[in-house]
Amino acid sequence: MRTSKLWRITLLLAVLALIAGACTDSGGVPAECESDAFGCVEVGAGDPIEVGTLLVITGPNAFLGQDSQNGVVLAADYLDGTFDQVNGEIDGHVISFNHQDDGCSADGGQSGAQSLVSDTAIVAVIGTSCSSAALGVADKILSDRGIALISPSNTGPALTEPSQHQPFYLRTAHNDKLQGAAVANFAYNELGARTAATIHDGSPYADGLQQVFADRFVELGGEITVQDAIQVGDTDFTSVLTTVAANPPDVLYYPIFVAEGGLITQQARQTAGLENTTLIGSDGMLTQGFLDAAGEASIGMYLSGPDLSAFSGDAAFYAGAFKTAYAAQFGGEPGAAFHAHSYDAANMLFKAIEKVGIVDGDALYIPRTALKDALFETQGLVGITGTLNCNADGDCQSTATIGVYQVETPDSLPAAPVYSEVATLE
Amino acid sequence: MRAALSRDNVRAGLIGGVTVLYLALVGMIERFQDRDVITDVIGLGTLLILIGLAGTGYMASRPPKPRPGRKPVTANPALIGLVAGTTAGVLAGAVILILELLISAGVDVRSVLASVTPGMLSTMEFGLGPVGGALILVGLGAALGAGAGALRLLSDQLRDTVTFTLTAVLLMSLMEPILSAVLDGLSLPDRWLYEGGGLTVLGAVLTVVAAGAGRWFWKEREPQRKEAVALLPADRRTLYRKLAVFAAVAFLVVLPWLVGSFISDVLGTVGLYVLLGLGLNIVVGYAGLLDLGYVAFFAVGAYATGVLTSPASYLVREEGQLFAEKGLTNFWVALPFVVLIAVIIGILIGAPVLRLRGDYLAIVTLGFGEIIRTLVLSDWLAPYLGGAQGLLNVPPPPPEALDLRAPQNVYYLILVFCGIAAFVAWRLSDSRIGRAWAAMREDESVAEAMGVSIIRYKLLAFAMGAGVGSLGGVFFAAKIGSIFPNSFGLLVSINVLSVIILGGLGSIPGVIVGSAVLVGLPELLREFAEFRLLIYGAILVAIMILRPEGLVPNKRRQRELHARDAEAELSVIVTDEATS
Amino acid sequence: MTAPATSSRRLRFERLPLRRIILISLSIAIVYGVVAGSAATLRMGTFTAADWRSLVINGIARGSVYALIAIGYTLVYGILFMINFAHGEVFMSGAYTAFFVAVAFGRSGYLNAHPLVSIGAILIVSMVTSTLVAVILERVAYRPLRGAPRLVPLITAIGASFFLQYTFRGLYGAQARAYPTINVLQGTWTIFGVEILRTQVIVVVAAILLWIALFTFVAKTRTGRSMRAVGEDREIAALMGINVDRTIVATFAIGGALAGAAGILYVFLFNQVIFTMGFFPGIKAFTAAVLGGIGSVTGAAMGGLLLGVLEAVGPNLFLTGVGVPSPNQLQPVVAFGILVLVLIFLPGGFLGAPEEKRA
Amino acid sequence: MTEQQAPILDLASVSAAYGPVRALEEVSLEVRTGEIVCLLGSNAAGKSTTLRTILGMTRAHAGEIVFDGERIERLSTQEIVSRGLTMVPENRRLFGKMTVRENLAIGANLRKDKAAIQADVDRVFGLFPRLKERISQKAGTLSGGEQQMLAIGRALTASPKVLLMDEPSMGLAPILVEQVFDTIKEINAQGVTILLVEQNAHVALSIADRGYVLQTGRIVLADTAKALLEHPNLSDAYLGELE
Amino acid sequence: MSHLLDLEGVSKRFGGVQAVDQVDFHADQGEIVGVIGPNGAGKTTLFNVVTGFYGPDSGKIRFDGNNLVGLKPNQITKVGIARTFQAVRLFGAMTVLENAMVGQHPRTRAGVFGALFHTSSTRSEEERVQAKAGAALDFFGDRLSPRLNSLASELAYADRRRLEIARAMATEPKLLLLDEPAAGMNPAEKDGLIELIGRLRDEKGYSIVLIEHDMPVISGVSDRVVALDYGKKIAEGTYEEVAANQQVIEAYLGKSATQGQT
Repeated sequence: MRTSKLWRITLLLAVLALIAGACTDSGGVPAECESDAFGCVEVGAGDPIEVGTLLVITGPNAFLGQDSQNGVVLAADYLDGTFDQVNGEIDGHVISFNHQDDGCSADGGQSGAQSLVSDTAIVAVIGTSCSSAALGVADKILSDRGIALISPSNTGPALTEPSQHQPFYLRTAHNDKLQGAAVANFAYNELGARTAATIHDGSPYADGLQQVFADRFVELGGEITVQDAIQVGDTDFTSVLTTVAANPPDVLYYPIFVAEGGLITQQARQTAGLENTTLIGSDGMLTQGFLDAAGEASIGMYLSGPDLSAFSGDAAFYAGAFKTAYAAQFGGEPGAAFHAHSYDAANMLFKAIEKVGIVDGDALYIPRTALKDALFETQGLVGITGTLNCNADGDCQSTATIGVYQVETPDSLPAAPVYSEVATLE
Repeated sequence: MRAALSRDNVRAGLIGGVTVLYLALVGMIERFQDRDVITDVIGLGTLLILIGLAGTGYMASRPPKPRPGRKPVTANPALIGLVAGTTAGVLAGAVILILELLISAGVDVRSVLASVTPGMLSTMEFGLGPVGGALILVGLGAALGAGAGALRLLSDQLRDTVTFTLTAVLLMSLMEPILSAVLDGLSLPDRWLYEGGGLTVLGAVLTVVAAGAGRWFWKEREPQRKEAVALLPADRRTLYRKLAVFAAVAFLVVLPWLVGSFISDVLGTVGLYVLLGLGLNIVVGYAGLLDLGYVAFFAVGAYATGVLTSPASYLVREEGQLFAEKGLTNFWVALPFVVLIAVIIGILIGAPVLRLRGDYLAIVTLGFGEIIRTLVLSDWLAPYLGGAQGLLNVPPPPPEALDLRAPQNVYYLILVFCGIAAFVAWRLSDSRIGRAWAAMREDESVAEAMGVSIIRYKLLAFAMGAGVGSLGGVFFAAKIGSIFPNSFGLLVSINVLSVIILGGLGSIPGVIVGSAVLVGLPELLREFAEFRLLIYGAILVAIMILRPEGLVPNKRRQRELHARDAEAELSVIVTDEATS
Repeated sequence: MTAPATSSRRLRFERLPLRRIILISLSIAIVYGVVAGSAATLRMGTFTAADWRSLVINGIARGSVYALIAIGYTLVYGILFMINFAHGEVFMSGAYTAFFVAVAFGRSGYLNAHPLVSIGAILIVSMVTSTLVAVILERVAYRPLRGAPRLVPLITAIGASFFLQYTFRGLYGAQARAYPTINVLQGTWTIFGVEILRTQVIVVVAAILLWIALFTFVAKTRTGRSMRAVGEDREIAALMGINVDRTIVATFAIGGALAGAAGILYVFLFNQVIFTMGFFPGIKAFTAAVLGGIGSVTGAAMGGLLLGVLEAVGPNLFLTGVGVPSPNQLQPVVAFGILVLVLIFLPGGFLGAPEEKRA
Repeated sequence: MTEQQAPILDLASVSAAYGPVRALEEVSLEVRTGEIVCLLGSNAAGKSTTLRTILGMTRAHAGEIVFDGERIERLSTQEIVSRGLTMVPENRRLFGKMTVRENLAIGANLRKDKAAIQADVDRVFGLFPRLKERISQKAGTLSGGEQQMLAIGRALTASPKVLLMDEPSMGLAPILVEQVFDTIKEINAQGVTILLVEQNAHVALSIADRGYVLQTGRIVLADTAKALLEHPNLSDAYLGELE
Repeated sequence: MSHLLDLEGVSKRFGGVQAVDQVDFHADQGEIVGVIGPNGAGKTTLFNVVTGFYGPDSGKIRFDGNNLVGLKPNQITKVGIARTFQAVRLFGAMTVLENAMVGQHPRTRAGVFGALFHTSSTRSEEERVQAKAGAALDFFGDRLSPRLNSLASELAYADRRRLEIARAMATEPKLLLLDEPAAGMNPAEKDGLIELIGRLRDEKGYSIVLIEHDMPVISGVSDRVVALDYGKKIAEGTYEEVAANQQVIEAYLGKSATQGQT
C-alpha cells in the first residue's frame, strides 16, 4: 500500500519535471526582442513562418476573398522565384498560412481576428476583405497584440483617417477617395455627363464609394438627381430604377456587388427612360462573375478598378507568368480585381520580414514593432499594381492608377481600360 | 446468399452509394481531404468515403424490424453488408468512371458540376486512375461493407467498443483546434499528439488504446456501477449532485484560461446566444408565442447601447455635454436604460399583434424584425444610427483596468448575465406567472376562463423576452465595439429559435446545450467554411428527427408531448390501472 | 359556507386599455403616413402617370411569382399545418437545374430556332427537379415527424433549407449566372394602348392559368378532394379509404411542380440564377400566403399580387413626398407595415379563417 | 354457440396497448351476418379501442382478427375498409369544410362503380330526406342531428358489409337519440351487419341481438341481448364500479 | 329582489344563423337552473355570451351588480362566474394540483417582483393557493386528492370531469356554469353527479346553471328548467312543467319522454 503510493508520487513528480523541462526554454533571446514592446515571433529550427489571412471566403462575397487569398498563396509560391506550387523560404523557413474567414462582417472579423491572435506563431495578417470586418474590430484586436494587418481590398476611407487609424494597420488597396473621385472625373470630363444618379446596397463599401463619387461630381459642377439604395438579396429593382428614370440622368453609378449588380444591369436595360443613361459600376463588379450574372446586358457599361495594365510595375510579369500560374493553380481567370493587391501585400510583408528578421542559429526571431515599422517604411517597392509607398496612415497606394473599363463581351473582362487616371491622396 | 441479395439490401447499398457520390459532388470530399485525420496517413476526405461505404454495410445489416405482413428475412449480417457495400461501391465507381470518360471525351463537366475537379476525382480514385479507382471503390465497398456487417456478429460490448474507438479517433482529430489550444494554454507540449492539423500516428495509437480500453472497462463495470449508484443513500446522492453542480460552475469559471483567447471568444458568442435563447424561451417556450423576429430586440439592445455610449453617435456628438453630465455615456449607467427601451419596444411590438395566433404571429414578428433591420440600415436614420457605415467605437464597459473587451473578460461578463437571465427565467417559470403562461400555452380560451388576462400575460412575455434579448445586444456591442446592420439579419432570429427548439423548448439547460451545438460547433468548424451551413442544416434535421423533444427536454414540455398523444386517445385510454 | 363578501369582487376595471391605445395610435400613424405621404408625392409630380403605370405592372409581375410560390406554401399548410420553410429552395432547385439545359440549348442555337419547344423542355426539367426535391424533402425531413409538435417540423424545414441551398452551391457553384437570352421573350407588346414587356405579360398570364388549373384540381378531382379530406381529419380520411401518405406526397409534388414553374417564370423576369435565389422570394411568398389567409389558394394568389404591388409602388408613393432619402431601401418597412395593419383588422388575412378560437 | 353459420367478423384473443398502457386484453368476440351486436362498458373500458383495432387504426399486438374469412389484423386501414368494414366514428367527425355531397362521395372513395354508388347515395337520401335538401351545404353548418345523419350516410356509401358505430347517440337530444336507434334498426333490416358501441345500455340492448360487456379491457359478460337485459350482474359489471 | 344573473333580450348571430334570439334568462342566488334544447339550439352560445367569449349583439347581462357586456372572460371570472366546457378541456400537461392552482389565478396577485425574489407575501400567497386548490380537490373525496401529482391527461374520463369542476371551484365563484357535465357518464356516475351538484349548492353556496341532455340529471337537480330551440326560449318552469310542454316534446324530448324515465 505504502509503496504504491510512493510510486504514484514519484511518477507524478517525474511527469511534472518533464513538463517543466518542456516549458522552460533555454534563454538566449536576441536583445531586440527584449526591447520590442510586443516581443518577437520566434520561428524555431525547421518551423515555418506563419502568415495569417483574414479574407471573406464564405457567403455571397466569397469570390472576392478567395481571389485575394489566391494572390497571397501565389506570392508565397513565387518567393523562390518559380511558380511550382511549393512555398518559398525566408532565412531557411518556409512560409505557411493560417486562413481565416472575415465573414464580411464585424462579428466575422472579430472571431477571425481572435482566432489568429490565439495562434502566437502568426507573424502578420493579410486581410481583411471587407472594411466592416476591419474597422474598429480586426484592426484594433491585431494592433493591440502588435500584429500587422495589411489589407489588399479594404477601400473604405475611414480605416486610414488619422483619428481612426490603428497603428498596425496598412493597406495596398487604393482608398475609395481615389476611385470614387476618378469615376466622377471620368463621367464628367470624359463622358460629358452633367447629371448622375447613384444606388448603393447598404454595404459600407458601396455607400462610401457612391458618396465620394457624388461629392466629387457636384464639385465638378454636375447634378445628382437621385441617391437611392437597395436591399441585398432582393431581385426586383424595377422600382428603384423607375425612380431613377423619372428624371433620367446621364450616368447611373451603382458600385455594388455581383448578384444585385447583374440584376440592376439587366433591369436597367428594360426600364423605359434609361435608354440613354450610361451605367457604371466599380471594382466589386469588375469580375467575370458579374459578367456571368449580367449577361449581354453588361455590354457597353463601364466598370472602374485598379488599372492592371498601366501598372508601373511588372506588367509583363503579371500578364505572363502570374496569370498562367493563377490559371494553373486555381482554374480560370482571376475572379476579382484584388488578387494583385494581395500579391503585393504579401511581397511587402516578405521584404519586411527579410529586413528585420534576426537569424540565430537555425531559429529566426522577428520583432513585431520593428516589423511594423519596416512595413510603414516601405517606399518605392515595385509590385504588380504599381509602386508601393506607404504613408503614416497606412495607405500604401497613396498614389494609384485607377482605370475605367468598358465591357465588350460578357465572355471576358476587358483587357485594357478606356480611361486611366493617376490619383494621389492629399 | 439469396436472402442477402434481397431488394432491401441492394436498396440500402444504392442509398449508401448515392450518399458517397453526394459528398463528392458537393465538394466535401475534396475540401475535407485538405484536413488530415492522421497526418500523412489518411485525410478526412478519404475517411468520409470509407465511412460512407462501411456505414452502408452497417446500416443495411441492422437486425430487421418485424413488419406487418412480411416475414423477417434472416441472413448473415456480414453477407448483407457485403452485398450492400458492394452495391454502393459499384454505383460510386461507375459514376466516377462515367465522369472520367465524359471529361476525356472533352465534355466540360465542371461547367455544370462545379465540384468535379481533378482533385476530387483523384481522391475518389485513391490516386489510382479511373479504372483502378473504380475497382478499388468496389473492392473497398465489399470489404468494408462485409466488415461492418460482421460487427453485428460481435458481442454488444465488443461492437460498442469498436465503434466507440473509431469515433473517438475521428473526434480527437477534429478537436485539434480546441485540444491544442488547451495544451498550449496549459503550456504543455502538443507535438506528440498533433501535427499539421491532424493526429500523429502516435497520437492515433494512443487514442485507440485509451478509448478502447476505457470503453471496454466502462461497459464491463456498468452493472456494478448502476448498482452502486442505486445503493447510495439519498443524502449522499444529493451531496454528489451538489458537488457536480459546484464542479460545473468551477469548470465554467476556469474554462477561458484553459482554452485561450480564441475559444474564449467563441464561448462569449455562445454566451450571447444563451442570453438570446433564454429571452426567446420566455416568449416561445413559456408563453407559446412563435416569434420569428427576435433579432429586433438584439438590434435594439446593440444600437441603443451604441447610441447612448459611442462618441460617434449623433446623440453623444450633439448632446454630448448633457450626456456626459448625466454620466449616461457610461456603459453601466446606460445598461438599465437600454433594457427599458427594449421593454417598451417589446410592448409596442406586442400590443398590436396579440390577437394573432400561430403562424400569423410568426410572420408578423418576422416582419417587425425586418423592419428594425431595415431602419438601422437606412439612409433615412443614418444620421442617428450610422446607416451602412455602422456605429463605431462603442467603448468597452468601464473600468478600463478590467479590460472588459479581452475575450476572457467578456466571457465572464456574459457568464454573469447569463446566470442572472437563467435565474429570472427559472423563477418566472416556477411562479404564478409561469403557471398562467403554461395554461395560456395549452389552451388560451380555458386559461382566460380561469381568469388569466391573455393580453397582460402575452405582453409580459414580450416585455420580458425583449428585456433579456436586449442584453444580448448590449453585450454584443460591448464585445465587438462596432455595430453594423448586417449583424442583425433574419438568420439571427432563425438561429436563436433553432437553439431553443434543438435544446428543448422551455428548458434552461437546453438553451445552453443548444447554443453550444449550433453556435459553438460551427465556430470551431471554421475551416470547413463553405460547408458550415450545409452541416448545420443537416444537423438540425437529424437531431430534430432523432429527438423531436430536444436534446435536454423540459419536463413539462415532455409531458405536453405525452399529453397530446394521450389526448388523441381521449376516451379510450385505460388509465386507472396505470395510475392507481 | 357562504360566498365571500361582494366587496372583494368589485371589478377594478382595467386601469389603462394600453393595448387599445397603442393599436389605435399605430393604425392612425400608418394611415396618416400613407395618406399624407401619397398626397405629398403626388403633389410633387416627380412621377408621371406612365411611371406609376409601369410600377404597378412591375408589381403585378413580381406579385404573380410570389403568388405561385405562395400557393405551394399554402397547399402544404392546408394539409399538414406546417410552414414548409424550405419551399423557396424547392423553387431554386428547379430554375437552377434548368439553367444548364437552357445554356445547352442556347449554345447550340436551338433555343432561338425552336423557342417554344426549348421553353417547354426547360419548364419540364425545372418542374420535374422541383417536384423531386419536394418529394424527397417530405420523405426525409417531414414524414418522420408526423404528430410531433408543430415547431419541430418548422426547425427541420429551416435545416433543410440551409442544407438544400448549400447542396446546390456545392453541386453547381456559388456564382450568379445569367440565363441565355430568348429572343421571342424580348421586347414589348402593346396591350390596351400600354407597352408592356413581353416577359411580364407571359408571367402574369401563366400565373393566372396555373392558378385556375390548381383551383380546379383541388375543387374537382379525386386527389384534390383527398387532399382536403386529409387536411381536415387525417384519421377519418384513412377510414374513408384514402391513402394518407400518398396524398401528402401528392400535395408536395404539386406544390413542387408549381414552384418549378414559378422558377422559370422568375427567370423570365429576372434572368438570373444563384443558389441563394430561393430564400427571399420564399420569405416574401410566405408573407403573401399569410396576407391572403394561409391555407387558402385564392388568398395566396391575392396576397402575392398585393405584396408585389405594394413593394413596387409603396416606397415611392408613400415616402418620396415626405423627403425620406433612399425610399426604395425601405421596401420591407412598407410591405411589412401594411401587413401588420391588415392583420390587425383581419387577423386571418383576407380569406383565411383566423385559427379557430375555440370557446 | 349453436349457430352453424361462421361469423363474418371474429376477434380471437386480441390485445392492444397505447404505449405502456394496456387497453385491450385478450378480447374475443364475434359478429354474424345480419346481427346487431352491441358492445357495452364504462368509460375507458376499451370499447372504442376495440373498434379502432378492428379497423387497424390501433395495432393489435396479439391475437387474430378475421373478417369474411380473411385475417386482417396486419392490414392497413385502407385495405380493411376496402374489404367491406367501416365505422361511424365517435363525435361524427365530418369533413366540415366540404359539402354534404362531397362527404357522401368521399365515403365511396374506394369504389369505382358509379351506378352502384349512386344507388347507395339514393338509399341514404331515402333514409334521411333532410340531407338531400342540404346537399350543397357545408357539413360544418348542419345541425347536430343532421350531422349524425350525414356521418351514418357517409359510412353507408362505402357499402359496408359490417358497420361499426361508436356511440352514435352521444351528445344528442333525446328526440334524436330515438331517431338514431330507429335508423340503426332500419339499416340493419336492409342487410347491414352492425357492431354498436353504446353508453346507453338499455336502449342499445333493446335493438340488439347480442351484447358483450367490456371492463378494463376484458370481456366480462357475453350473452343475448335479452339475457343481458335481465342479467343480475349487468349493472355491476357495466357500471364499472370495481376500481 | 334582483337576480344574481340577469339576461334581458340577449341576441347573438353568426353569419346567417341566429344562435341566440332575444333570450331573457335569470338565475337567483342558490338556485340550480337546467338548460335543455336540441343540438344547435344555442345553449352553449348562451354560456359563451355570459362568460364573455362572445359579445352579445344586443341585450343586457348583469351579474351581482356588474354589467358584464364588454368584459373579457378573465374579468368575468374575477367577478365570480366560473364554467366548465362541453368537451373536457383540462391543461393536460399539468398535474391535477397545478390545474386547480391555475383556478386560483384571479384571486391572487403576485407579480414579477414577487416571482423573482420570493418575497414573504408571495410565499404565503403560494401556500394559500396550494391550500385552496387542495381544498377544492378534497371536495371530491378520494377521487382527486390521492392523485395530486398525476398528469391531468392521465385521469379517467369521469375524474377529468370532476377535475374540471374542481378547477372552476378554485376560482371561488358565486355562479357555476356546467356544460353537459354528464356527457359520456354511465348511470352510476350520473347518480354521483346529481349528488355532487346538490352538494355544490348546499355546501359551497354556489348558484348553478347547467346544460344537459340527460333528463334524469336535469330532473334530479334543477329547481327550474329553461328550454331553448333555434335560439329562442320556448319554455320555462319546473322540470315537470317543461317536460309536459308540447313544443318541448316535439322539438326535443320525443315520444319516449312521455313514457317516463327509467
